[in-house]
Amino acid sequence: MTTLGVKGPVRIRREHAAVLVTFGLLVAMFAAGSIVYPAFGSGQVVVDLFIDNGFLLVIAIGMTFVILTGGIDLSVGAVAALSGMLCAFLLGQWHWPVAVVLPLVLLVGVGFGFGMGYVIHHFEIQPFIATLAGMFLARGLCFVISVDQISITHPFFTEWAQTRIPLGEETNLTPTVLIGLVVFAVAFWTLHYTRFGRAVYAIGGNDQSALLMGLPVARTRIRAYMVSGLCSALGGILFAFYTISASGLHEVGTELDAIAAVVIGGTLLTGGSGYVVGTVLGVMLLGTIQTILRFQGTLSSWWTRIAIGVLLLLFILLQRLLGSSRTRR
Amino acid sequence: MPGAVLEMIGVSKGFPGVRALADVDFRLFPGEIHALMGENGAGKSTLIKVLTGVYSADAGEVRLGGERVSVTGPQHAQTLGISTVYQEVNLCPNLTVAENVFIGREPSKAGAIRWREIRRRAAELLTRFGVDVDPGARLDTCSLAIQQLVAIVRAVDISAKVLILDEPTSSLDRDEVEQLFTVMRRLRDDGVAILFVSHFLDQVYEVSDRMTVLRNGALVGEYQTARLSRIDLVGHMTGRTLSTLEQLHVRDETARVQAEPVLKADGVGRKGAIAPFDLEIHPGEVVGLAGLLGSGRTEAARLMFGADVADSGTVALGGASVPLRSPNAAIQHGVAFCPENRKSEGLIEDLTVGENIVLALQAANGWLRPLSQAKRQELVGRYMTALRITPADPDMPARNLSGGNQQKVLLARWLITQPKLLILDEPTRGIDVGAKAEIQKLVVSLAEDGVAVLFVSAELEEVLRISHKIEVLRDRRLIAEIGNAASVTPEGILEIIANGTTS
Amino acid sequence: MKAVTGHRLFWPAAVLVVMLLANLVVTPGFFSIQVRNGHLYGSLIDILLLGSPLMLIALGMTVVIATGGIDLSVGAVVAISGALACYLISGQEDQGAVTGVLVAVALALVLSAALGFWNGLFVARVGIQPIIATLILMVAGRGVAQLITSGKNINVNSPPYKLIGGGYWLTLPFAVIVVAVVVALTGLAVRRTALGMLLEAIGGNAEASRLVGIRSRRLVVLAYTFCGLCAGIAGLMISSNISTADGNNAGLWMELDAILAVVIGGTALTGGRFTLAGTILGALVIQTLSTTIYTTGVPSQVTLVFKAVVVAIVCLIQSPAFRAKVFRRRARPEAPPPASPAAADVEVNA
Amino acid sequence: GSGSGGSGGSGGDDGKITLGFSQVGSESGWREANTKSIKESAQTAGIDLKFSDAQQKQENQIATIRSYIQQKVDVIAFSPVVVTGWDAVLKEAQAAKIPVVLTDRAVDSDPSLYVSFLGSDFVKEGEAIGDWTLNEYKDATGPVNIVQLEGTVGSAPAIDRKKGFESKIASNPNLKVIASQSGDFTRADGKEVMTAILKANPKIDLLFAHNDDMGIGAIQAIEEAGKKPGVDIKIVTIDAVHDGMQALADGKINFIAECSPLLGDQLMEIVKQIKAGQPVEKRIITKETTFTQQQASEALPSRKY
Ligand SMILES: Nc1ncnc2c1ncn2[C@@H]1O[C@H](COP(=O)(O)OP(=O)(O)OP(=O)(O)O)[C@@H](O)[C@H]1O
Ligand SMILES: Nc1ncnc2c1ncn2[C@@H]1O[C@H](COP(=O)(O)OP(=O)(O)OP(=O)(O)O)[C@@H](O)[C@H]1O
Ligand SMILES: [Mg+2]
Ligand SMILES: [Mg+2]
Repeated sequence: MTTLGVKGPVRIRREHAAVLVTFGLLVAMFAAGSIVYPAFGSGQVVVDLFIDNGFLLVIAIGMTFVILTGGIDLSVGAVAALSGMLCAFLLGQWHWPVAVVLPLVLLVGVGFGFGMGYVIHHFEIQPFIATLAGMFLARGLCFVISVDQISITHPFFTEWAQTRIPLGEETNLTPTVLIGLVVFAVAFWTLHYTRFGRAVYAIGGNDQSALLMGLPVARTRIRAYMVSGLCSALGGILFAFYTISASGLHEVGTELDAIAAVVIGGTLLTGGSGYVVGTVLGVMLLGTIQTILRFQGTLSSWWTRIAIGVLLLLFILLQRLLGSSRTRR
Repeated sequence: MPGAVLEMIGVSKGFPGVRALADVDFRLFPGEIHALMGENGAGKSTLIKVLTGVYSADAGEVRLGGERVSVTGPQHAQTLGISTVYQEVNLCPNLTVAENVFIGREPSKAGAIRWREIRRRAAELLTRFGVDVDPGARLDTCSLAIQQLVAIVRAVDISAKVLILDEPTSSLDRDEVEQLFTVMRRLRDDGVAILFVSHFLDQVYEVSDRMTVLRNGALVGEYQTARLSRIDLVGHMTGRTLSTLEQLHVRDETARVQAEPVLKADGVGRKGAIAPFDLEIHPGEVVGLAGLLGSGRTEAARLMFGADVADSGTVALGGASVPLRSPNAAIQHGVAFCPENRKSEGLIEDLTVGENIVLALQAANGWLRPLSQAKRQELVGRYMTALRITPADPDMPARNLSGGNQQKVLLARWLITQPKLLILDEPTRGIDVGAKAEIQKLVVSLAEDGVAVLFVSAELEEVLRISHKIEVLRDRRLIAEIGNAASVTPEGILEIIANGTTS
Repeated sequence: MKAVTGHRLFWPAAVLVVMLLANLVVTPGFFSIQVRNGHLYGSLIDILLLGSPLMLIALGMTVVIATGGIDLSVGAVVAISGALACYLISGQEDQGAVTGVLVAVALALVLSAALGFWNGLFVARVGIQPIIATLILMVAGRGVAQLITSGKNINVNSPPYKLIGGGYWLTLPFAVIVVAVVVALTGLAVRRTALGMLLEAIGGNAEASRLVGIRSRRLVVLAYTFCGLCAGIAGLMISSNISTADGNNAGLWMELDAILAVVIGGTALTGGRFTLAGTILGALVIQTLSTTIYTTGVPSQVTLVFKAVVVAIVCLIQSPAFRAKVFRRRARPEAPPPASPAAADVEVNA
Repeated sequence: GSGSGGSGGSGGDDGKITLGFSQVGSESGWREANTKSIKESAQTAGIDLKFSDAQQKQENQIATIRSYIQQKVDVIAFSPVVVTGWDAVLKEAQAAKIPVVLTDRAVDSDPSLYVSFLGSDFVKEGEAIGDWTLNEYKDATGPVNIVQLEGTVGSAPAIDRKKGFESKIASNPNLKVIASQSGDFTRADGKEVMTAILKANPKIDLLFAHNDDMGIGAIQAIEEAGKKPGVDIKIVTIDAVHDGMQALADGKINFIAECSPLLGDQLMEIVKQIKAGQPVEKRIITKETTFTQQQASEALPSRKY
């Protein structure tokens, strides 16, 4: 059925219900954490969730676009690392001004996205491989630029890293969080209020049909990868703000975190269905699990992993149990 | 007569192993409804796809308003003023009905899509076409007929110079077809050139002004509809004089077998889909389901197969009560089901034609008992010839077949299993005249051999022609059961539907 | 000629051959195979031997991908299987006892298959997206492997166990024989029975498969179980080859390599049609690539760029769309301009 | 200190010191020995340990440290995943008046941001190997072909050990690194890389592996190629974990520079000193040494890991 509950002015779609269930579970998990660990319940812990995962949030939002078209982008972590590396290198070695470096780095991210999108669409290379090659390339370029880890000493970065926006007595934000929220808002708006966004959904639903309906499939698909590239580059810059350093080893495995966040947020890997709000919740969930384990603080490395797995499992099972009604066809 | 708005000259298109179009000329004038005719696989859809740039032609040219154009794709075609409904419903299943109507040309203000406007205009358009559907419903929750209507609404609303409709009526019932024709005529009078493909000769004769006939990818000729008799048309299409078109006289032979019913449904229903109903089908009996679009025929058929699980009632197959929790359970009891939406529920496009044909039998056998190569070839060969599936290459991927041939593949798939009860949901959808008659004959002869058939079709005449008993549905409720007799006419059935009474 | 280049295995095979030839140019003795210590010895043998685990994992992955799924947990299963086997063997009095090794191997394989089964249940029964269902085991599974090894390397000194991944039999590497047998059996199982077709049907169109009565849940569970089993055998090989179970690193990121091998081999990630031979070629291409990097001495900091370039070239060459575009561009001047023939003689009753 | 220990801390009893420790991950046996040592020492020292594994991710580690600040632990210690990028979070810790101790790996932040750094010096380890090599081949007349198995590309130990080693051997032009590949610090990769390198290079005199595990993998490769490790090809490694020492004692490795994971006791000592308000040294190098084959046989029976 299309609608749950009564057919009235307020209708809750099933997909919306899934997001709500996910949100509810997240809150429940947080509440449980606060009961078990007293210091857990503070506002700063919530804010920290955004601070510590800000870059992942931005990257995952970009990933959402790609997954909605039915593709996948494995290069995000590497492109983010490359952006950090470029920042560090251009600022530190070549002493270029920040106002040039940051746009340039974003452009490089977009360029990566464009390249992969172009190859995926026009040469019909499977997204998995095209972006895997992109991942190798971006990470490889990091090491070509510098094998060493580089500190970023540019005052813009160091100051940014320490800027705190007070938010009540004990809580404060970083600008990163605000950027993350802006990216979220823009992404939401793009997906739901622009033709490009709707075409992204249409392609994910059925790209052949989208083509026959006269939608600009090539442009849309390539742009989705460009958005992901842009978000990765931005995520890389945010990460550089966070760590004021760059290294080819940064953000290894981030692509899996991002994909996991998107999919846990209810987006279908086959494309065409999902919301960026879900992605935000997915990132929050991954962050919350980590936070709980940090507060637990007695687990060995392997029990940590097992615990992450079990918590993830519980969450997904509950999400599945509560969030799904029987599909009709 | 003004100059042709659209002209195709010497167009050829080949696919590996198939010559789909060979040096075809085609003209379309403004203010005419032009029917493109041909058997299944004649090249109609290919011609249309070349025209809209989905395929690039191997040779030949397209002229629009006298000027040579090279259409790069559907998007380009749209900007050139060609609006198309392709044969298989090509919409996005994950979007709402309203969005499917407007996507790509959403009304927007300052770059932002105006959703309210979209919903309002979509609702307006849909009501104008008499489509009773919530514009906010996801498209994949709508029946195929609704989807087809949505595609038409979309194409028509793009006010274009040329409107192409490739078998738009294959799932529609009379009323909807009439609605569509009214719109088509109005557009024609406004000077739009309309290209129309259909296998319903009645419809073609009712609405078209001229027609072009294709056979085996080659042009046969261009005719004025009024001056071409049906017999001649069929002759041009098939290249032979058709004897199979003669009326089947089934309805008199109401020799119903008084044996144990193959299927006995007792109060079977499913919330939101169809109200509980009773149904009996005996061996050798053809039971037709009649009703308007969205009346619940498909839903009823699916319940008999376990494709959906009923939430009330019991089904007895061959005398024993069987819980139909999955299609598998039904298949084990000799039930076969040919779904209406061949693209999403029937065909497996990746597999070859041969594999698609043996799939059901193989699934029933289990993977451990594969059919021997020889047996497979024999079966596939036999049914491909019997149903005249072209091209006759069992190793061709099923996606490459023309729409009608794909439908035949699905039929073959189930015939091979030699079912006791065959459920056919719109089995003649998109099938050409000759083949349709053959399929009807096939159904009749199957029934003579003792197979029970549940037959769903939007075409009342067809239902009447071959069924022994007709179940009439309205508003997802079975309202009447009538034995078929000479006195029963399509009009009579429509009346029953309208009045909700048994005559 | 067309028939050869048109074959779906032509391009992966061509790529492999070119890569091997490139090696021959850089390292003249690359193709030489000698008999040393009673067994074959040479770079080509190394590629086969070291590529064995990847071939197996990719084999299992192919079957899963055919159903439209994916299995991210293979790397973790590799670690678990090796860890369990070595843990059991290292606890035995006589590590060289064949029965003891057999028991350990059997238990490890049963556990691997069980883990695959678990994945399958989640995907087919609970209906969780494959990538997430297997991600859970990917994360937790490595923890389990570390739990078994207590985070350390477990060394074993057991000649029979060593045979699996590092030994030779009739001068041939035993692992290669195992792969050959598994591939042959799998090939028989999928192509001589109807299994392959049914799996392809499920991957091609799940709903249609349900409606023709394919018991897809069982088959999907079977596919994941098989994948787990293959990963388990690969895990035994990897740990046996170095006589050590490394719960932390064994099989790390191997899932990506396996998926890459499958895709290079010509199987689409969207499910449906699959080719086992292609997958084996794909795995060999990847292994050859690593060996090439090591033998030709590509500096470690540019290794990844090198890999990226090779993978990109391999995929582009394989892509019909790419070839079509490149060829058409070159062929265009030769093709005669489409002359519009005179109006065909058509009867027009206008 | 702020004296807030225990009040807001989770589970800290009065008077008991709470130490938050963020470990790099669990990538090797060495790391595990390191973790174990810290856990055991904390227990015997009566310190309440909060342990967290960062799975080799700096972002996790930063978040962990910030979480320790939230939990108001008394002292924070961590083994940094990477050298760079700690300023901000260390400043946060400083602002919260929580002293920080680094273990095992250094950071490049301003030294005022942490109280002490306890750990090995990777460059020195590389240099120790370099010294041995110079000495071993001081009489060599022809070229000495050296193969280097590097650690994970971009990781601090790999970079520093390579730097230390190569800076030393540069003084003898006969010493030539003919192949240098990453073996990712693992046994399997060490073996695979060495197998390939052996095929491509017929004459290898010395193998330098950045850790014991890769060295042991390479030994297997060398043996399978029909050569005698330690004799036909000399092998030097770093770490001195048990397996490495065994191989050294067996004559398959020629020399090992120790990199001790057992910093637990020293760390707890420092933590107690900090809490007692005593001054601690900024840089404490772990007690490390080098081993020859002879020394290895002697030391082996009493080795803890
Ligand atoms: N993509 C393709 N690849 C290979 N062959 C194709 C492809 N598309 C169509 N064909 C072949 O081209 C011929 C013409 O097909 P087309 O779809 O145009 O027929 P049609 O006239 O529309 O038939 P129908 O009435 O059944 O829809 C058929 O033989 C078909 O098998
Ligand atoms: N998933 C669904 N959710 C909500 N409504 C649905 C869903 N599927 C179908 N319907 C509606 O249920 C009604 C019955 O549909 P059904 O497909 O059974 O009609 P039908 O009698 O077979 O007619 P036809 O096939 O010609 O549309 C239709 O109004 C249809 O729009
Ligand atoms: Mg057609
Ligand atoms: Mg229907």
